[in-house]
Amino acid sequence: MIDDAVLSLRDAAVSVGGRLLWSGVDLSVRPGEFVAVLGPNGVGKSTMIKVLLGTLPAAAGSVTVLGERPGAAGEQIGYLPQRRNFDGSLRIRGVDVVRLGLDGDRWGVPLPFARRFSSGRRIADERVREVIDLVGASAYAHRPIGECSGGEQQRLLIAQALVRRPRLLLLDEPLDSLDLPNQAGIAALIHRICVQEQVAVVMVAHDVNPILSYLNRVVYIVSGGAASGPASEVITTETLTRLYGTPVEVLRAADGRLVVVGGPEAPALHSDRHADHHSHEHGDRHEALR
Amino acid sequence: MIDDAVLSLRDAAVSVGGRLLWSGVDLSVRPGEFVAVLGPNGVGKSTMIKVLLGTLPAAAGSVTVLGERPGAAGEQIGYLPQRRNFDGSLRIRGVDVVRLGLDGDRWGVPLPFARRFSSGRRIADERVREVIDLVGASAYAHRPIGECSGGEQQRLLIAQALVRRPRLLLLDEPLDSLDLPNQAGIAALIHRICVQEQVAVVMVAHDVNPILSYLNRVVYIVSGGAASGPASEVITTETLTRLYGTPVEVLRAADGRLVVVGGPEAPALHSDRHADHHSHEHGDRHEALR
Amino acid sequence: TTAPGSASRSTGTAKIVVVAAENFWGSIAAQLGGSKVAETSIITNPDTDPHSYEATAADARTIAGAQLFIQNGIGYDSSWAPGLVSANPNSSRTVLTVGDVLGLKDGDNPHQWYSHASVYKVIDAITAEYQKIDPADASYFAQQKTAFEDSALAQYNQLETTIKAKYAGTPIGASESIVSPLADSLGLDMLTPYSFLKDISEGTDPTSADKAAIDRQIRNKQIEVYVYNSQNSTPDIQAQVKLAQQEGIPVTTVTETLSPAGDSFQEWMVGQLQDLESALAKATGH
Amino acid sequence: MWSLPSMVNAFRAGLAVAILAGVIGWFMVLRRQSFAGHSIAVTGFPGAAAAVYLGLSATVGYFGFCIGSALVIALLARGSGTGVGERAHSSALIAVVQAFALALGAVFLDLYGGFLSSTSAFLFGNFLGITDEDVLTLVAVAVVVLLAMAVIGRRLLFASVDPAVAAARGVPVRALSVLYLVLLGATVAEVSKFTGSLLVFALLVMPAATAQVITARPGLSLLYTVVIGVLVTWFGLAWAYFGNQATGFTITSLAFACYVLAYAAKSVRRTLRQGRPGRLEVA
Amino acid sequence: MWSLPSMVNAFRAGLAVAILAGVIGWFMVLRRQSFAGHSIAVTGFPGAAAAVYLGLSATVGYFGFCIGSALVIALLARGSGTGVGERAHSSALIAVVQAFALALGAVFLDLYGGFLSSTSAFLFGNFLGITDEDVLTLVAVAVVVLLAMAVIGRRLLFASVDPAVAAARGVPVRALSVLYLVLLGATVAEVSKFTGSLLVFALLVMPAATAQVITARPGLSLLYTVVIGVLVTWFGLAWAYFGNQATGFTITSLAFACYVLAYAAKSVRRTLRQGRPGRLEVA
Ligand SMILES: Nc1ncnc2c1ncn2[C@@H]1O[C@H](COP(=O)(O)OP(=O)(O)OP(=O)(O)O)[C@@H](O)[C@H]1O
Ligand SMILES: Nc1ncnc2c1ncn2[C@@H]1O[C@H](COP(=O)(O)OP(=O)(O)OP(=O)(O)O)[C@@H](O)[C@H]1O
Ligand SMILES: [Mg+2]
Ligand SMILES: [Mg+2]
Ligand SMILES: [Zn+2]
Repeated sequence: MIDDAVLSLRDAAVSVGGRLLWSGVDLSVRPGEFVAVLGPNGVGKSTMIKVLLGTLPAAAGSVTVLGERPGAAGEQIGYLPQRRNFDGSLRIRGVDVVRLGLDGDRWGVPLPFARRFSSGRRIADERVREVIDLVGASAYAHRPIGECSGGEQQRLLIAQALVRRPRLLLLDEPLDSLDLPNQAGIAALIHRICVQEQVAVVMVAHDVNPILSYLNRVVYIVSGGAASGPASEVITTETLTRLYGTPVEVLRAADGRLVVVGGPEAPALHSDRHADHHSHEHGDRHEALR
Repeated sequence: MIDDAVLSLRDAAVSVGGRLLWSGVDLSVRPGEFVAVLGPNGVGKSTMIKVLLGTLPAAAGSVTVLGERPGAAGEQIGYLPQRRNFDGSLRIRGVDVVRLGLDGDRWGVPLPFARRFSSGRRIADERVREVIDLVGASAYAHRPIGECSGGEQQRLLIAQALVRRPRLLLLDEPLDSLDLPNQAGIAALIHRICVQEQVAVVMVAHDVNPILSYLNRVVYIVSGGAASGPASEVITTETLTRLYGTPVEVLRAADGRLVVVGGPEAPALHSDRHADHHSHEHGDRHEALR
Repeated sequence: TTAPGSASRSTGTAKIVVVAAENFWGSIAAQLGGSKVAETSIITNPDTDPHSYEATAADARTIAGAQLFIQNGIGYDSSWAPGLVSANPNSSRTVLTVGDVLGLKDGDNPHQWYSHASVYKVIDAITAEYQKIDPADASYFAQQKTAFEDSALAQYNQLETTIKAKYAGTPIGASESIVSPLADSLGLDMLTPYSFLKDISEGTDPTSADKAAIDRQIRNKQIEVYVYNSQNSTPDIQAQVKLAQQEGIPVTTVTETLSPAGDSFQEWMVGQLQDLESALAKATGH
Repeated sequence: MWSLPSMVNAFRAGLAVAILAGVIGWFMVLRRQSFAGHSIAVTGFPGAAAAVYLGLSATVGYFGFCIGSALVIALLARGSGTGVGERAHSSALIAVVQAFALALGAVFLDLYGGFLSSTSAFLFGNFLGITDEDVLTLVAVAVVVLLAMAVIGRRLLFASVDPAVAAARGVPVRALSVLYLVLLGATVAEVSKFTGSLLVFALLVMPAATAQVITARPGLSLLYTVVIGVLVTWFGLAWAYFGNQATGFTITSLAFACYVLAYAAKSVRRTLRQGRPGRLEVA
Repeated sequence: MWSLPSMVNAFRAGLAVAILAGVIGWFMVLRRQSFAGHSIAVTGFPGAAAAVYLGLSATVGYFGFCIGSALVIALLARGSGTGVGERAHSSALIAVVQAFALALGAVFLDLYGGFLSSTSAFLFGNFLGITDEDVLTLVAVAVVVLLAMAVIGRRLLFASVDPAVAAARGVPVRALSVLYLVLLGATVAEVSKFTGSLLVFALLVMPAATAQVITARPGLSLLYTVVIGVLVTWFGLAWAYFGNQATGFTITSLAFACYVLAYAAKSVRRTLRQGRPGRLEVA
């Protein structure tokens, strides 16, 4: 199981700006698995993705991604950063951004009009068009990306993450800014890719409902450490309420799907995970969860 | 009813980059009302907020905000833009950003150490501290805002929108990037302010669940026009499915609250609202919804 | 287009096409060549700063067709003149560089047309070049040289001698290094620190100590006359001029290039030397 | 040192210059408009040349072109206020304006025929040739600009940090941006008469950049900026006097040293806090 | 015109310069590094002064300082690659480096002396004094730089547009940024020998800015950049020849005219499309 793992963390820890965010985290994800990373704001979810990408070193423990050290197999990873925003003056089209996801790491130059002469170019163009269609972004893919709405940009960026047919998808809140049907549609699309092409998916999310029926496993990060378990065990009213420290309900829809709903008025706001206002420079309380 | 309306649109239309986004929209919101703006990506929700703020002119119709033309009563409006992101190198603290929300539109200079000498300054400091506490951001409010996580920034920005005790709140996807308990907590907080201080709230949202129990009215924008109705009438499986053009279910939780869930695999992605890929320069199809 | 003069080069009656980068050398070259030479100068406008000249295509054309090209060198016109020469190769062109004639290099004082001795060396060099290019007229050029030195420059020579005789050792102040060769020729005692003269001439920031020293020299009337380049008067210089006038020190000017532009070399020099002489006379009272 | 009237005036002017440049520069750094500031400073050069060519005083040219290019940059630059980054993205536009202004300057220089060495005053200024009247003019300009900044300070800060929200709140983001650049232009025009265009830029950017490295508190870092600016200018003048160096070099070097020190101290602190695997703090 | 060897060489060199500056400048504008480019161009000046002072050739100084300041800016600038805007925010750092380099330059100038004529060469270059060997050197440098750009082009584009994702994909964002600035430094050093530091900057920024206004398609706009650059340079040279103007002025003016035209055309198109209330298209 460890041998064919797409990624594995063992006793891993990470610190940012001198603060230890979490430590002692063990995790291994196999091909075709769909894993959600949950946890409160600022707990280190995005930081975990950065550790997996190798853009931030782990402070302790061992991390292996696609059989190598993090960062070594980048071309087989599709990555969607959180809250990326292109400003209005960037003169590059959505389709170019997606295209860069396909071959932006190749040497050479993109030549204009090359598709007339090269069949490889035509195939690549075909793939870009296909994936833009998949996320439903064809209508605005030829506009400068800075002129697209938040959700439109997000869909183009998802296309960029998918275009290369990666073996591992690291998605940081990919459904943010998407409308309801698109949340469902993109979630289903990612699940289909996950199953059909045996891609491992690690998705940071706050709203798990759109992906709930597809989840194999849930990693829950709290201040200090992380817990992981099968979706069916973690996604229960009891476990979630305990983990979030505030009432969370898990309901069942007409067709049998589960729905997670936050408590009516969560007291979480005041029992903040930070012990006090002034100690934050010196590191957070470390409560191992395992 | 029109006289005491906080904002009213009459037969309003808007176009961006030569494209007509929507037209013939009528809407009026009273003090203490909590209104959600729903609709697919790129349909013009953020644009509607900008029209209400007066940063974009309406192409047709009349718009009144707080009894004046849009933009004239800005100091009584709390505004939260969509997907704002401060970059890591901005050397200003979260607390300063919130503070600017309180008195940033005043003439004069912020003096260091002034609070030692001025009671007005102490009261202002008190208010800033209080609202930062309310959104649970005290732990990181004194860090440079660029070094905060996405959700942390979002909470500080909500505090900024609230700090002035505005009469109208225009919030563009405020719950984006927030964790589940905080979504519930912030939604409840905004509702409490809405009811207690008779503030009108207009909130753009994709995920309505956290605010569902607080909503008085829903405005649904589709390509071309907009429909509005009481929450209890719009938030039904039938209406939402018709509006989104894809299966959407409305369930009831154990405590009686409603929950909206997207269809299992929405076909919306392919039946995109844009008629074809090349006509987008010339304006969208106009389907009046009223 | 045909370069001027190139068609008539072979015929015996043809004039030698001479081009000078600056008109002070050009004026001398024209008078030395007389009727056998057609002279053109590139920098002729008194309002043009030769230190920062940007050459035009017309200049390139002019230099391309020259048989003799005279440039100052010593870093004075090196940013454009040598480039135009090498970019327009011409095997029948001779280049005379004043710096080479005088054995000076970049960083030395380039304003050698203010030095009496240097002017004479350049006259020799130009005549020698003429005689090499047109050996048939060698005796004509020798005559021209004698005539120029003895009659055209007579008043210039005489003023140099009188001033030297009367005022040698008189302490003077100046605005920039253009005055140094003149002071050396006339035996005047230049009190202004050379570092300051050089800073102003080259457009760099003079030091506070230099400025303080000059201030002191003027206030204490250590200098008898103040000489400045009227084409290059920075605020520093203007302040010094004002101060000198306040202190009753006679002030006289020199210019970088022929001024007015139509003057000959000797008319220009004589005018400046006469001004200087009367300033010295006023200052010393004899 | 005090026996020399020009040194006394240099210290007086240095105080005014440091405060003025510090306040204006602090916003310049915060707004990431260093390039705009630099371009405005540089366009003073064609301005002076043009004015002299047209028979006007060089001061008119300085002010005219500095303020004019500030207006052009402010009005043409995109970014109706949707993000802090936006402004920086008009960098191509600024570059275009600057390149053209300089080409124009060369033409005017050619037409007028001012000597480049007199424009050296433009580059290096004349900190030691400041008369009593100069000090008075400088103080007058400084008072006007600082008063204007005192009036718009807070709104400008809001507009700089958070333009979208500031605009919604009724702060005239665009007008403030124009006004700020005009004040920047006036400052540069007045200050560079004494400091030259090289040193004015150093005084605008270095103390502010240093202060913003040291602290993220707006009021405090503005205060640090002014203090650093004054100290650096005064010590630089003293060094120039006793060490017989050009003021441009001494002041810039001191300011640069401050910046490097602050930057290095912060980097070291960061690296130490980063926590190597062996010495994790789990407090 | 062709009978004058220096005009022939000017046209040859103009072609190489326009292509080289166009390609490098296109990325400079896309990456919003105009300020960095400008600073690098400007530091060639102290470089040449220092080299001559130390008894080396000015060319060594040009290349040394241009590439050196490129390295300093690339290595110190923050923005480990989290956003396009980020890079622009090192503007304070760039400003600091530039101001200090210029102060240093003034010192070297002072130490060496006798350098003023080279200052004007540095500002205005000598487009009409290009020899056959100069053309050869230029072409050699152009070929090397363009080959390097051809190799890294696509990765650099990725790293410029989307640094976070490019870094995740294994594109060495930081190394590319350093390499690019070094290539920019080499280009500036070589090209400004002929064009001067004013014109090189115009050629870097104006054609690229114009092309990026015209189209958002990367390959096409790179092509337009080169075409505009070559046309502007050649027509500018012809204008300079027949109108007897300085090349710096003619080329910059033409390039500026192109930019203004493209910008105006776009603004007009935008305003027309904006649709006034009376004439809404509801297609
Ligand atoms: N500067 C611009 N130029 C041209 N079109 C633009 C510009 N800005 C926005 N648009 C277009 O206007 C439309 C409406 O944008 P808006 O941001 O209002 O959408 P939205 O409803 O808020 O979408 P989302 O749910 O994705 O946030 C989009 O199709 C967008 O592409
Ligand atoms: N450059 C930085 N310097 C100091 N602290 C930082 C920096 N970047 C992030 N942090 C801190 O690291 C912590 C983890 O950030 P991270 O972005 O991983 O949170 P997250 O779990 O993704 O939160 P969210 O749900 O809000 O996105 C946060 O508390 C944040 O303030
Ligand atoms: Mg995150
Ligand atoms: Mg929106
Ligand atoms: Zn001179």
